[in-house]
Amino acid sequence: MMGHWIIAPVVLPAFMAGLMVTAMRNDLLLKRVMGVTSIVLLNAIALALLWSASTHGPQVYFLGDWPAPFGIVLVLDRLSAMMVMLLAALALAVVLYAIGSGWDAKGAHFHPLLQFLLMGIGGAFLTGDAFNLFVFFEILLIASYGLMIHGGGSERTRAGLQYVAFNLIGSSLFLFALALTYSVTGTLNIADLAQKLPDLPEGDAALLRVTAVLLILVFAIKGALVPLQFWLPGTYANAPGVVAAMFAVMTKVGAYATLRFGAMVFPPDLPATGTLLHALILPAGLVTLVVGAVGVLGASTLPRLVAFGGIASMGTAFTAIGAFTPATTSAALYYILHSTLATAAMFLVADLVIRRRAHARLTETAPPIAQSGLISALYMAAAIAMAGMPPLSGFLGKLLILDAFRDQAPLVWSVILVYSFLMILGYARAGSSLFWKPSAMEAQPDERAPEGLAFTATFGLLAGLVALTLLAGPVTVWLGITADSLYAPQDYIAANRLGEGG
Amino acid sequence: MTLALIAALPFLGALLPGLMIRAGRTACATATGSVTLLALALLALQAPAVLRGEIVQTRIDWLPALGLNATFFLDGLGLLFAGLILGIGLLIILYARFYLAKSDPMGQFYSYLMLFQGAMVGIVLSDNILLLLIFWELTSLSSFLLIGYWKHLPEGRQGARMALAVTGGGGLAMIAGMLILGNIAGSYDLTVILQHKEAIQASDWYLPALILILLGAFTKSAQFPFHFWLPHAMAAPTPVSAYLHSATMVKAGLFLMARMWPVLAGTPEWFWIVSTAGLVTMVMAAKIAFFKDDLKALLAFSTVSHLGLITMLLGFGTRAAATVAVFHIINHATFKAALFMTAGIVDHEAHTRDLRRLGGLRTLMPITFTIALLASLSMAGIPPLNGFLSKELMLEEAAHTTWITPWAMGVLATIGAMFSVAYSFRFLAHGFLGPVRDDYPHAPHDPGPGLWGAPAFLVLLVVVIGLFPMASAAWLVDVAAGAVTGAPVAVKISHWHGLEPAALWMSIAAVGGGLMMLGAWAPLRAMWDGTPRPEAKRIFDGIIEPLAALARSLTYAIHNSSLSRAIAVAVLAIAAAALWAFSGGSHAPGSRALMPVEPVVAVIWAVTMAAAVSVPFLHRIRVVALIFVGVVGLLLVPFFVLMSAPDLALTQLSVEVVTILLMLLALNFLPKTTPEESPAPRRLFDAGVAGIAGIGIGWLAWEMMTRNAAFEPISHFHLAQSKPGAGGTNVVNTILVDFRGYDTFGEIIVLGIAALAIYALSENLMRSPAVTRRLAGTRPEREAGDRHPMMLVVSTRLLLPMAMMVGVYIYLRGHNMPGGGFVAGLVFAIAYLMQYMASGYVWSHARQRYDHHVLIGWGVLIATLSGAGAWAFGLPFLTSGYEYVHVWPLEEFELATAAIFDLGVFLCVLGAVLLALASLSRLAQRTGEVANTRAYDTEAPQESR
Amino acid sequence: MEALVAIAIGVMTAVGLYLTLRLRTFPVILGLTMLSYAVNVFLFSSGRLVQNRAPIIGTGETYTDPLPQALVLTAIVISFGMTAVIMIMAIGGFLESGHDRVNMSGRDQDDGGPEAGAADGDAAGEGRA
Amino acid sequence: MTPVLQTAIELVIAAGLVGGGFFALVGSWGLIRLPRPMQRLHAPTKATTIGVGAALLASSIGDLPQGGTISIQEWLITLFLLLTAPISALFLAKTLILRGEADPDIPDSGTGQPWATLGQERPDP
Amino acid sequence: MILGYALTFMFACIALAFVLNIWRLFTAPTLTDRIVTLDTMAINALALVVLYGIRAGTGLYLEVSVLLALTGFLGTVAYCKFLLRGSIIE
Amino acid sequence: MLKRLFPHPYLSLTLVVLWFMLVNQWKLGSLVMAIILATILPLVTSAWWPNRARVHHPLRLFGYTMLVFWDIIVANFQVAYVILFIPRDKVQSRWITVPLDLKSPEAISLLAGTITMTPGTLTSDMSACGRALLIHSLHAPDPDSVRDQIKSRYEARLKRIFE
Ligand code: NA
Ligand code: NA
Repeated sequence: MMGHWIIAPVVLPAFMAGLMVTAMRNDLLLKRVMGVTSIVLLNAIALALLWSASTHGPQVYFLGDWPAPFGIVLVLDRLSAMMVMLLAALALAVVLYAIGSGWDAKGAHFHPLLQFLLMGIGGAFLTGDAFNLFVFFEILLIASYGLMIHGGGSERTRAGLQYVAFNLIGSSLFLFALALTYSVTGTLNIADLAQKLPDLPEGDAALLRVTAVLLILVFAIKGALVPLQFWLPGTYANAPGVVAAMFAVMTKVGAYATLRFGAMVFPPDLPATGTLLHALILPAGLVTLVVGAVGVLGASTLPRLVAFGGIASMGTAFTAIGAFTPATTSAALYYILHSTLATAAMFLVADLVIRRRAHARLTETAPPIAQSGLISALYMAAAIAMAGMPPLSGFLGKLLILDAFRDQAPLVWSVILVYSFLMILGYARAGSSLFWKPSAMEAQPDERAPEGLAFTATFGLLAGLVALTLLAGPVTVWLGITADSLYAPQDYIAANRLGEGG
Repeated sequence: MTLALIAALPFLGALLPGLMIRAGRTACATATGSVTLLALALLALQAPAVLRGEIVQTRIDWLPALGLNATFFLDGLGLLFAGLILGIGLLIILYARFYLAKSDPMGQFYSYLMLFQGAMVGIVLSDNILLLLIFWELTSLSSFLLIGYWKHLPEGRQGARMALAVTGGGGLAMIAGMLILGNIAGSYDLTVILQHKEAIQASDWYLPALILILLGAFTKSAQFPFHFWLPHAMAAPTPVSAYLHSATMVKAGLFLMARMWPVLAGTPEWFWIVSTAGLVTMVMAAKIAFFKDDLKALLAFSTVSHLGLITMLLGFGTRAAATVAVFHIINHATFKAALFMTAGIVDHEAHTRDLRRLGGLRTLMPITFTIALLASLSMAGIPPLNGFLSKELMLEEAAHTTWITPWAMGVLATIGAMFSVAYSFRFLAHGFLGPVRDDYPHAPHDPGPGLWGAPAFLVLLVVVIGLFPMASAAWLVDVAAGAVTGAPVAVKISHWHGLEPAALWMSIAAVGGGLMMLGAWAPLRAMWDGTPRPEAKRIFDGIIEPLAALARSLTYAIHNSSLSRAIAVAVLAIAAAALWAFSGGSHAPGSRALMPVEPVVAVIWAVTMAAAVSVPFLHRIRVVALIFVGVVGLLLVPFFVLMSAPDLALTQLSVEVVTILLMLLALNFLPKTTPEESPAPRRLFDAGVAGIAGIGIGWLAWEMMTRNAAFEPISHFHLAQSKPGAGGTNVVNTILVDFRGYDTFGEIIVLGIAALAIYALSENLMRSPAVTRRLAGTRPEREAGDRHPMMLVVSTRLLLPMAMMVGVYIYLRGHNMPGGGFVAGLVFAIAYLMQYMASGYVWSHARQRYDHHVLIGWGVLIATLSGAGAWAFGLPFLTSGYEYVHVWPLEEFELATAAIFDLGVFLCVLGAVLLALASLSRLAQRTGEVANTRAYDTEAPQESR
Repeated sequence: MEALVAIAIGVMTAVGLYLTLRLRTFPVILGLTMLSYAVNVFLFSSGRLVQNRAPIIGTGETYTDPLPQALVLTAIVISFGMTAVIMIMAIGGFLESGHDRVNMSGRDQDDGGPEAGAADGDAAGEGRA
Repeated sequence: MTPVLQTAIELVIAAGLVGGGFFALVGSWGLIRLPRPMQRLHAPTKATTIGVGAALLASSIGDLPQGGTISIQEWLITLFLLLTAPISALFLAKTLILRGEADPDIPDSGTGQPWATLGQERPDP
Repeated sequence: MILGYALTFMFACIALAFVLNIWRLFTAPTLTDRIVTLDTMAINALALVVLYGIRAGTGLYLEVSVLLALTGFLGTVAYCKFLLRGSIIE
Repeated sequence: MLKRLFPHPYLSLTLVVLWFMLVNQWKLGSLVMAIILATILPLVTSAWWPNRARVHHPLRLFGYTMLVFWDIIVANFQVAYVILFIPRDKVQSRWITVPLDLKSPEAISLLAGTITMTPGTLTSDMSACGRALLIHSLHAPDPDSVRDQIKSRYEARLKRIFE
């Protein structure tokens, strides 16, 4: 049992960030050391949490020693542990890349903001309270605002403004939904909601349905589900590459929350909501997929291409989530693991390219870039992963999803396969014009610092994909159990020990 | 395990060249070749068992949940193909060593080649269709790299992309088809699927599966109408063409059709689709090949044609035809690879592959000519070479197959054979025969044995199989065809079948016709040139480019970076979804007793609404809009007071004040008015969108307020436990610092982050020259002469400590009465702001002893540590304790650890507000103002210290 | 009373959203502020409307629901932080490009390269509505 | 507490409330009625302040009739109002003067120096 | 009894004052007038809070008034400073 | 030492009183707290109040305050009268320049504040040199008498108290 360690993914980065701001504001080296240390520790903790959640089942941390549902609780279950692990792993790559590439020196406060972002995302994964989820959403969002405009620049700032404005509307929606939740049910604890909602009076059903839809749409905004995806391309394309890579896990927060609520609080067998969320998310997921793929094919700059790749991957994830069955959920989880690492890797590769290239436009040639051979190989690998081509995990994820959707084969399969085709086209076009254009061969590339750490980080992410591919068997077995537990949350609810203090 | 090792070896081998290239080109080629040789040897070790009719299997669990496992099996078909792939692969490695120029990165080439080899071996050895799919797509990817190997050639780039698009796309279709098959059979293992012929052919899903799988096969094997990519792939170095586009990859499609033959073939659908595609491809490609001037293009179309032939044979669905197909696969691989290598030699030596610039090479390159002669004759179907044997068998099968009419198939096959003869002889005649020319781009002569060794070996096979088919090839055909048809085969191959068979006469007609066509080359060529025909690349570009352009315009039209569109769409979508959700559930109106409306409250409500509603109408003068928004915010204060929420009133008020200061600070940098930009219809639309949302939210609020919660709200616990459990009578505060202190913990961190982000951005802004330039222009036209009026300064000296005292008071009483660390922090911040406003930032800040960052940092640290302090007692984070303390002579008072947490809140809030506003003030200093050294402007009575 | 509050929430929501649909940063920010008022009152109302029952133990027999008040407090603080951040972004956008349009021009969105930051956007003043 | 005293206090409270209401109203009415901007400045700074002051007095002694004590927090509020109202008024007047909205014919300061608002910015020595 | 009437009277006065204020806010001839009106409204709001307190018979809301009195003028000064100098903190 | 501990003793005293007004109760604990705060806060803020205001006659300051309170009440009736009963076009507003004899910034500010809060007058500006106040009078048929009254009734008293 993990005891106090459950809250470590929140407290550790908060403490480290506080320390950085207080004592080492003007010392980059010290901040780098602290930042890496913190994230390495976070990885160790996440690993221990993952192990504990796998072997001991859901564990609840009663903040302030108040009983649930009256105080706030953190719940460590397989899903939250997995997401925290994913977060920690990604963070390690990102922080190493940021140091290696010098991104962290391009403005003030990169490291504390990154720590706060980790705190926000980790907290969102771990919390067992709906309103607290909002708070941690806001933490991760505001840290992301800071990171998004890191380094400054006119377009980045303007894109950041759009990002903030749109998300503020999302936050408002979240609060509307939470107010409705509390006013209808009188509680905010997720387990309590899961336990009470089946007994909801029939007359409240319609309001609950609205509540459910509003909540899920909030998560859909975070997850860039069409038609709520407009914020993503500009944001991701204009954010510093290393930050965009970190954002790859932010969209997954939306997917995670959708799953947590859609499967556990508003499961398909809940009389009031029934298949409501299924009917909402699945079609939207499919459309998202297409929008993303079309964007990949149509993007005229590399960052936008990658951003649309991110949208497409969220479309895939939401499609799988939207079915709300254990099988599809298991596939969705595998795909989420894959696409987070893949998208992040792609953003890092894009950053490697863009920082070396005279401009980001794909339609025009540019002088050759330093280390082009290595970078093009990385691009190829990341593109294979993003497009869901073999042999990397993207293909396995796609197969898992296709297989899980055999009942809805004609629609889902054709959309997924057509989207894959468009993705292949898009990535191939972009890759060949980035690395193969004849006029790109004329001049000798600039000499550049080797950035060993940055390449290591990128390789690390790709290695993660390879591991995910090779270990697909045990991983899917583990995910299968995780998915099942979402649809049979007795252990989760029991761990909350509801009503023992009332 | 051996099979897995055979499949894995080339992949492992792909790592070698990169390392070995440092040791030299020969070492690199040797290392690569030895890996292939090793795999070939391992395969040979399995051969006896396979030839005995056994099936060798290997199984490694990979993804059992999906039914995707690393399962391999080796039967006759697999043996044939694996042997071809590895054997010809070995020759290609040898050939490439001498073919590639010094400037070509050879390590990269061999790596790609080995990747491809591994993928191909994987395809033919897979016993799991999902695994097969993985290898299948890998061949597309690795061939993409190989075709684009010469990066500087635009044709290579486009050819690679086209090949990837067509074969990769076909592969995607095949995924669906395979999944269907797997679902029908209940397993993705080939050996299982192959036993479910009846179930599969009876299924409703048979036709879709067939079409999808054939899409994969046809695209890979360049069958009509997907034949167009193959010639463009010829931009690749010749070894690639020889390997991929004659011997292996294009045959993957054939392999697949052969592999699935037992379950898919034998139906009318199969017959019509497959044999028609094959027939059309055969004839059409042969005709095109005849007119191609580029040696490799000629060979490429000839390949397409022969693939069509084999496809057609497989399509017939008879065992005999399938057997012939297998035989022709072997023959074609030998002579076509040899021809490609020959073409490569010519190109390598003469520096051109254009038949119009060649001729007369017979005397200059006798060895090459000999190889080319034998291989071409085989391709033309001239006895006794191996091409003749399989062509005869093919014609025989065609003659006995009814396709539309009994004779059509025979006639068309003969025409195809005729073209085949024609282009084969043209290859010889225009390339090697005729007089020696003096205008070759480079003086040609025979290369060393390194280059001609490989094709020579292949031609040797051509001859040997041709002369002794039963001894040299029949055993292989038997075992492979047996695997295809699922029944034992004992093929009889002979050169002479007597005068009866139709094939003899068809053959003679073909050879005669072919020679006549070559004789009539000039007029035929003129006719060909005069005929308009679709150019594959243009058609492909005509599809892909508009598709990409459409994607681009769609994407940029939809994602036009317009925030207002994003919001409008989101609002409408959310409203629609909510309405839809509501309409699907039963709804009972609320039954809660309503609160009566007081006239005074109604009047003030009306005033608030008037202020709110007016903002859209006068928002273009920004200060005025700010005033009206401020009025609404101000009037919320008495609202919260009226509704029993003193803490909220305090917070709303103090936040409102700080917000207005912030907005004014900001407005200083921004334009003071908003131009009218949206046309009236747009404004009306926006109003509609906003109105819909307003109605929806208002109505939800009504529904919410008029009903009671379905279950007892959890706050009953907070009310009951506030005093005894958390030691405070202000329940809102105990919730904030205790019951839900974790929320507050997060909330102050949000504020802290906000300040850090603001600081970071303002730092960046101050570094930008453009910003500095614009800042200088933000000063108003008319300015008051004094910046720091004395009266304000003096009043502030009194008000500052007073306000701080109020802040302390609010902090201290917060646990029991309205107030708390947050409001206290804001009051302190307001006090400081007052000081800044009075005497200016520079003067005031110079007298401050600490940085705002430190306040934030300490706030976060104190809050964190006070929460973590509970760990020392083994209690969870943020567990608080309180104690009533009695110190004589004072009254009893309470000490609560929650107060320490609240101190963290206080510091964080104070630091955050100050840092945020200080960042803005620092920007303002860049407008060119001079820092003041005195507290106020007025001249006369000043003090100093 | 409930009706008045509900209408007020609706009106503030509508006004806020209308302003966020404008094309310049400042009205958008004002709109977000107005929207946050609506949100706060809405969240507050989830505890229902109760007069003279401030949740201070010892000041009466029954109390209004304190939980939504605490939640609103948190929400107010958070939205203040957010407003501050978006404000500085608006300033940054204006100072860097010379205009305070919310939307990006077509040219803007095509530049992701390192030089994009230094671009001067005064010229990019097409009248996009 | 005697009933008479009680009634007297109640009367004082009532007077405070009535007076407070009256002055608050007059202040706001003056804002509308007075024709010139400078004149309108006078209305709130005085009338409204005293109106609130009266209400605060009522509140301060409001508990007395029920046997409570005098609350002095209200005095603090009054004090703050009195301290801050002149500053508001000064700044409002300065704004009117600078923007040319004040009454014209502003006299000379008689010191050889202009009024601070209309003068040139003076760098610190 | 009499207190009740007096209270009602003052409530009515404040409500009316708010109506006059909003009217002035709409029709103000100068920007400065709007600021004056906002200042007045802050003080009227203070009065309203005090009245609610008197009516509810509680001192719980007085801190709100303290804060209003202490900070209300700051808004007015800030608006004026904005018009006078552009930058409110310089 | 004491001077350093209490840079502004009158401010400290005011703060003690203020604290009692805030806590609204008479307890020993409150006094302790009041003294602590009255010590700390002036110290914390002393950097922004570098000089020491000298008050020669604290009792007279109290008397002055009472006088002003009374004047404020009277002023309100006068202003109310003007607003309600004098026809709009008959209101005779005037600018008045008041030359200052006071030197202390605290005293000048107090005078300016007094003027604003009392009969129909409003401090509108100060000369750049700080030696004259610009007063606006709401209804002053005789502006000179207003100036004289300000100088005699308020400035003279303040001069005695502060200088
Ligand atoms: Na506690
Ligand atoms: Na006066």
